[in-house]
Amino acid sequence: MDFEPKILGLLCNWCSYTGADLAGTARMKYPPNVYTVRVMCSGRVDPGFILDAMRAGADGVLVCGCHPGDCHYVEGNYKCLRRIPLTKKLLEGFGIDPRRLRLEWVSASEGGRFKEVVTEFTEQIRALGPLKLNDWAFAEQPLEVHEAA
Amino acid sequence: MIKVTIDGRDIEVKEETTILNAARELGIKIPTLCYSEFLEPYAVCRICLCEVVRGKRSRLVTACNYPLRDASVSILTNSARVRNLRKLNLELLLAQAPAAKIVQDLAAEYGVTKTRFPIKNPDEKCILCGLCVQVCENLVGAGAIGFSSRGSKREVSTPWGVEPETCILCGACAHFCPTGHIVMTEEADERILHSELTLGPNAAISIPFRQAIPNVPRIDVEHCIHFKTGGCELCSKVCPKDCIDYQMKDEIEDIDVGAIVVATGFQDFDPTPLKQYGYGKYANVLSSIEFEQMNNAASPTGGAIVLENGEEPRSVAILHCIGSRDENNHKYCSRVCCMYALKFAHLIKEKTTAEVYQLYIDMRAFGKGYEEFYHRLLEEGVNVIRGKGAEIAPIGGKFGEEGLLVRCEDTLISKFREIPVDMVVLCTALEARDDSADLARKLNISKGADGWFIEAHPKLAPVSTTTDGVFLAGVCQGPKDIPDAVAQGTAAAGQAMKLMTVGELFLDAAYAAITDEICSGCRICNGLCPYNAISFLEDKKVSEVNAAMCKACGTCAAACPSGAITARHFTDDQIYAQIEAIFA
Amino acid sequence: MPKLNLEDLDKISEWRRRTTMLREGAGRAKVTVHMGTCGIAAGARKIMDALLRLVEENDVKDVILTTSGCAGLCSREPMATVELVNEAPVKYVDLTEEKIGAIFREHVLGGRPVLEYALALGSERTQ
Amino acid sequence: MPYRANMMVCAGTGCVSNHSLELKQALEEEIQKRGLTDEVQVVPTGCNGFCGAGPIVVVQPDGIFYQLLKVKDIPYLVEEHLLKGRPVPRLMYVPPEEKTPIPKMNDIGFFKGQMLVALRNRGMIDPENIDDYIARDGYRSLAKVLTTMTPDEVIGVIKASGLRGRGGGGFPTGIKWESCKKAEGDIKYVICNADEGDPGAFMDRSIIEGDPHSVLEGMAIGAYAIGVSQGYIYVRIEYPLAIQRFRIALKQARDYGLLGDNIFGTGFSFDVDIRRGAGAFVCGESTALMASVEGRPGEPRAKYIHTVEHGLWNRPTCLNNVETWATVPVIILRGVEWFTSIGTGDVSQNPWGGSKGTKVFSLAGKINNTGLVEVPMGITLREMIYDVGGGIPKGRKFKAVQTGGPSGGFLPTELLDLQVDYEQLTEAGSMMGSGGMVVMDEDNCMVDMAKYFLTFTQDESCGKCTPCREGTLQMLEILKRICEGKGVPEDIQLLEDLSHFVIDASLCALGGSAPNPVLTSLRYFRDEYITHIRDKKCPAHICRDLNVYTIDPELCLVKGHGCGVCRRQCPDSAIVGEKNQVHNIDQELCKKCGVCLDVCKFDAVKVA
Repeated sequence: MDFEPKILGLLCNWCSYTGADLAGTARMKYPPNVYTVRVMCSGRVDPGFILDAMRAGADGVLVCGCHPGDCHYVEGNYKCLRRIPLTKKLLEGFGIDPRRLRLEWVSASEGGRFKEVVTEFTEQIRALGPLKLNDWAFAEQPLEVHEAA
Repeated sequence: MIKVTIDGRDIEVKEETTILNAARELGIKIPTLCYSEFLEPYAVCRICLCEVVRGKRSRLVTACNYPLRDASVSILTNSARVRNLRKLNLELLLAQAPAAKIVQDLAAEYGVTKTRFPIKNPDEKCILCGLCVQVCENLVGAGAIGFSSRGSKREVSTPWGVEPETCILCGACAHFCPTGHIVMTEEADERILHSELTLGPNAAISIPFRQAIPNVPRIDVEHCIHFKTGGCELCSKVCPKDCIDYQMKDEIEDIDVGAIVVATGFQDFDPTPLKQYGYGKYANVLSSIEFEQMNNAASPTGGAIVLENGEEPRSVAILHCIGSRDENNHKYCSRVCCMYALKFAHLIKEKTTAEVYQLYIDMRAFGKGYEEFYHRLLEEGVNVIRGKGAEIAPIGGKFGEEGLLVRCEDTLISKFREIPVDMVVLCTALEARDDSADLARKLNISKGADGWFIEAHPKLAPVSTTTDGVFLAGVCQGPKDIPDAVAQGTAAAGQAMKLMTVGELFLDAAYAAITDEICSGCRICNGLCPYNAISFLEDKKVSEVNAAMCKACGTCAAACPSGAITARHFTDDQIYAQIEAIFA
Repeated sequence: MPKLNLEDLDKISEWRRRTTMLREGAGRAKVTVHMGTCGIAAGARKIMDALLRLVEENDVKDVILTTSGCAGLCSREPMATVELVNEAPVKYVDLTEEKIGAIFREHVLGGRPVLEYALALGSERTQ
Repeated sequence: MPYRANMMVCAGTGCVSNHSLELKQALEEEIQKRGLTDEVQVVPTGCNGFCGAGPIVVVQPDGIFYQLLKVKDIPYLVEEHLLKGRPVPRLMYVPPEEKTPIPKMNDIGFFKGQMLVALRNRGMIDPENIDDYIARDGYRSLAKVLTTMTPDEVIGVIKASGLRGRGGGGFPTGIKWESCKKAEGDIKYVICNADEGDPGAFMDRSIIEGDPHSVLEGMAIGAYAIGVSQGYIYVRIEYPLAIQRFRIALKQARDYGLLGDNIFGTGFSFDVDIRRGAGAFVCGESTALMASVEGRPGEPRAKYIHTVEHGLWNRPTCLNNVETWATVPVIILRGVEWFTSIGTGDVSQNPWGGSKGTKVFSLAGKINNTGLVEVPMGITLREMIYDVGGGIPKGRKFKAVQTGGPSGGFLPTELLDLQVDYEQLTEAGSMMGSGGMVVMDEDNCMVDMAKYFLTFTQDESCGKCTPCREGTLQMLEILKRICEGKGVPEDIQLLEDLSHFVIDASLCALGGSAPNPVLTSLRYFRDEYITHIRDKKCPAHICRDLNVYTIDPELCLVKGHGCGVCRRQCPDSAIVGEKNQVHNIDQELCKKCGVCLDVCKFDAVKVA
């Protein structure tokens, strides 16, 4: 059967969550692979969430926040902007393809944009194939070789 | 005080009062030509000469500037000797300035009708009284005109007779000139420029327009002479309550408030970029706001609808949706144009006999009584054409006469039409103000792609914003007409009152908290909080969150290395539980 | 020049007294050296120089030295007339520098005519 | 080596323009050539006053006066006079209608009648050498005032002396100083009015050129009396030599500490600055002068508030004429009794009661001895004109004399025995004025003279007030019409009305006195106006348009044989006639230029 990736979506309550809601109320079609969790602000996203999700079986994690300058808490998205690249470096350390983690800015009125991001990210994860972190015996498994991003 | 007698009547006056003023108190009128109460007496026309008799010696002095100092002096303002002097003086003046009406009148008063002296220039009016030079030099302070050459060749002129740069066209010289020798000529053309109609007088000090709040005059610093030359101050001289203070400046005040209602409104769309409509290029193409101003009773045209050459239009075309419902400009519908366009049609029908053409896409008469108004207009003979105005072109080419050609497609009869009209009114779109982006950032509210501010929730909280205490009212939240704007205004006020009447602020349940035992005092979270809600307790060497200021964004919780901060309603465990559930 | 005080004023006026007296034509005595053509030939110039030196040496302010034409007695040249104020002029003849020195001291300064050198008393009168 | 003789070369403007400086150079060269440089000094002096006889050299101590010298006379003069001691009669002054020259300066009538007070150092000192001035008691009165007298005592002396303004107004100087001293204000000014706008007046000029220190000393004394530390002298730009001499005098006075701070160590400081007038006659009037000094256009203002209270920059200011200031030191030095012994009237009770001291007049017009004359007040016009002035040239008959410059009036022959002082001149309709005195003889036309003076004042009117600007203009138009033969009888009454109107209504003294020439000429020479208007004739043949030129046929034919000289010379070819025929003049074409009268050798041309 075709591989259906499971993606965790961490959406900030004021912009991306509202944007996603708009996409829904506007009846936009997009793949259901992203399971969303609402946080008050993209700054709330703790790298731990991302790692735990992958351990729990997520094939990809999508973090969305307000456009810089629009954040309801003024600077939350800037903190997220700093943490995500660090987390990507961490994933690399574990041998996980950093492209499985993606940060996007989606404002409250950009329903359409949310739809495109989710569609595109799903295809990208599908191409990368399942992560199946639990099957790894960490010691023996060779590090996953990944082409240039 | 000293006692003097004037023409036999006694009077007591202050020292140094001039004879002219003393006589005026007695109601005795002494003729003057070169005197003005606003200026230092120049005493050159000598028409106010009177006899001052002390004992048997009599002396002739000018009443306008002779200071009365010693008492027991009798003054004759109309003795035979004085009258003869004035007669000869006037005869000389008639020869010098035959066309000066004030001299002719005064001369007639003294029975002098013609002059025995040769007249140099029959239409000369200037009597060289120097009032204009003095007012320009001392009162206005510009010093643009003065006396040149000497003796009988003396004349008032600008330096070297060329146009002076210091002249500020205040017209004071023309105002003070007693003989009308100096007149202000209006060189501007007679056309009525619709784009420059203003609702109030454009004097340096005026009430901007009738309904201005506060309804008091204010000084236009650009045009007021005082701010240019330090002179004039005529307005403070005539103000009975002496309330003019030239030192007043705009002040910025910081006021602490509990709530903010944002009602910053809109600006109208500038149709100039839409070259096809010829706004700013052809005469008589007006924007809706210009047409509105022209109709106002306080406008220079007094409310009359006139073309640029001042005549009444015979036909007017009103084009809807200029800049609205337009892919290249604003996709949204500005909601109010249809109804005010119909109002315009009604005004034109009422005030003039012109034909009216409404070019619309959809007639959105959505409000209570709006549809009935629309039908009434149809009965009044308004021609409605379903088709957006495509282009305006000058008639000149075709019918050789003035006027404009409106090209459009009448989709109901699917025909392409060209309608010759005298005037075109463009119903321009409502758009967000240029500075709304800055305001949004300042107030921490968000702005949609269409530029209007975003309400907390379109249905559940239309007047409040995502920031507590900041509310929205009026068009700044989206195009709406006056009834809706008033309703929203009242709602926003209600919301604000709610905060104030309760007196306490209900904190959201969600805010962060630090457990002292786990906190290692690393102070990473201190600088993190955008609201400075986290402070460090020196004594206990731990950080602490001020619940009232915390907005519960959770950024600090994510950053705390030891997990000492729990974001109450979004604790880590809750989120982990959701993740586990998703991937279980 | 330093600032003047009162004494300086008098000093200057005293020092210039000589020039102004000369200009006003006033003076206690007047010595006229006759310098006609023959007079000059006979050495009147030397007499005049001598007189000028004498005036300077004695710092005399009120004596007027002047010249005049030939007095007519060519044989007794060089000649000079000394005329004190309101006194008859005395004409001296065959003058030499020594003689004029004596005359100057005796007559001009002392007021006593030196008769042995004199030709005559009271010849023509000049104001 | 002391000098035995001084050649006093006159270096006043009059003589300088007659090349007296070249004369001085020639003298110095000749004296050098003759080896007399140690014996004879050449000294440039101020104006001697006898400008008619310039250039002048006076040989001192002999007091011999040489006149009308030319550079070519110098070698002969030096050899004869200096070397041989023989004065040169050929170069001496010869009184008119006489033959014998007068060698001594003091014997010449022009100088004999004079009494020098303001001009005391005239011809005696080198104006550019302060020592000369000091030698003749210069700055002695300043010293006396500063060290022995209080300001009030000084004012007391000036008041008692009866000195009155020499500028023309004749206001008692003592009272002016006193009221200026009393006026409040800690900064006050004294001004010397050297504008001297009157045409034909040059006494102020020769005082400044000849004896600048006398003015400075006078101003210093006045400043001490009133309590002033800053003075100005307002000299007209047309007197460059006077300005230059005054600058030199200022520098020397400052160097000697006679001007500037702490004079004579008495703590009194006073200095003077020069301001140059730009050539407007109206700036001679005090308030106009002060406006000009302040840099504003020279326009007078009403004098209801006197300048002694609010003058220059609205501060108390005492303005006096050059001659007034120059007279002050002499009064201080020689005392009140001496000064009141000169002149007329009695000033012990009332300072207006008389005219004391001397006055400098500039004698010009139809007079033999043209020049500057300082005479005691009270001298009669006859003595002035005939004794001092040397009578009328070419034996013409005296007709009138005009005193007080353009604002003065004409005095006819009947008033020749009038004493010259403030009261009597004003009573006669004229005024003292600056001291200009223009003598007219039978060849002058009074209407033309009135027109001449009115043209001046009309042109010089500042034009500020209507009566003076328009009044004088219309009066001039009327006089022009009369002189063109278009006068009408009513003109005389209109002229009189206008004159009284301009005098009464004008703002300042210029307008207040401009009509005087017209009024006095109407008063004393009304008949000439009538002949001009009724008979269209000008007795003195001055008014060209009224002259009618005719040719006496008999003279032209018999004597001249119709020579035709006049026909050829006539610029408008208005004379017709052939050789050996009587010529006559076409009255239509004749422009009445008078050339024919001049060229006809046979006096055939007659003017009526």
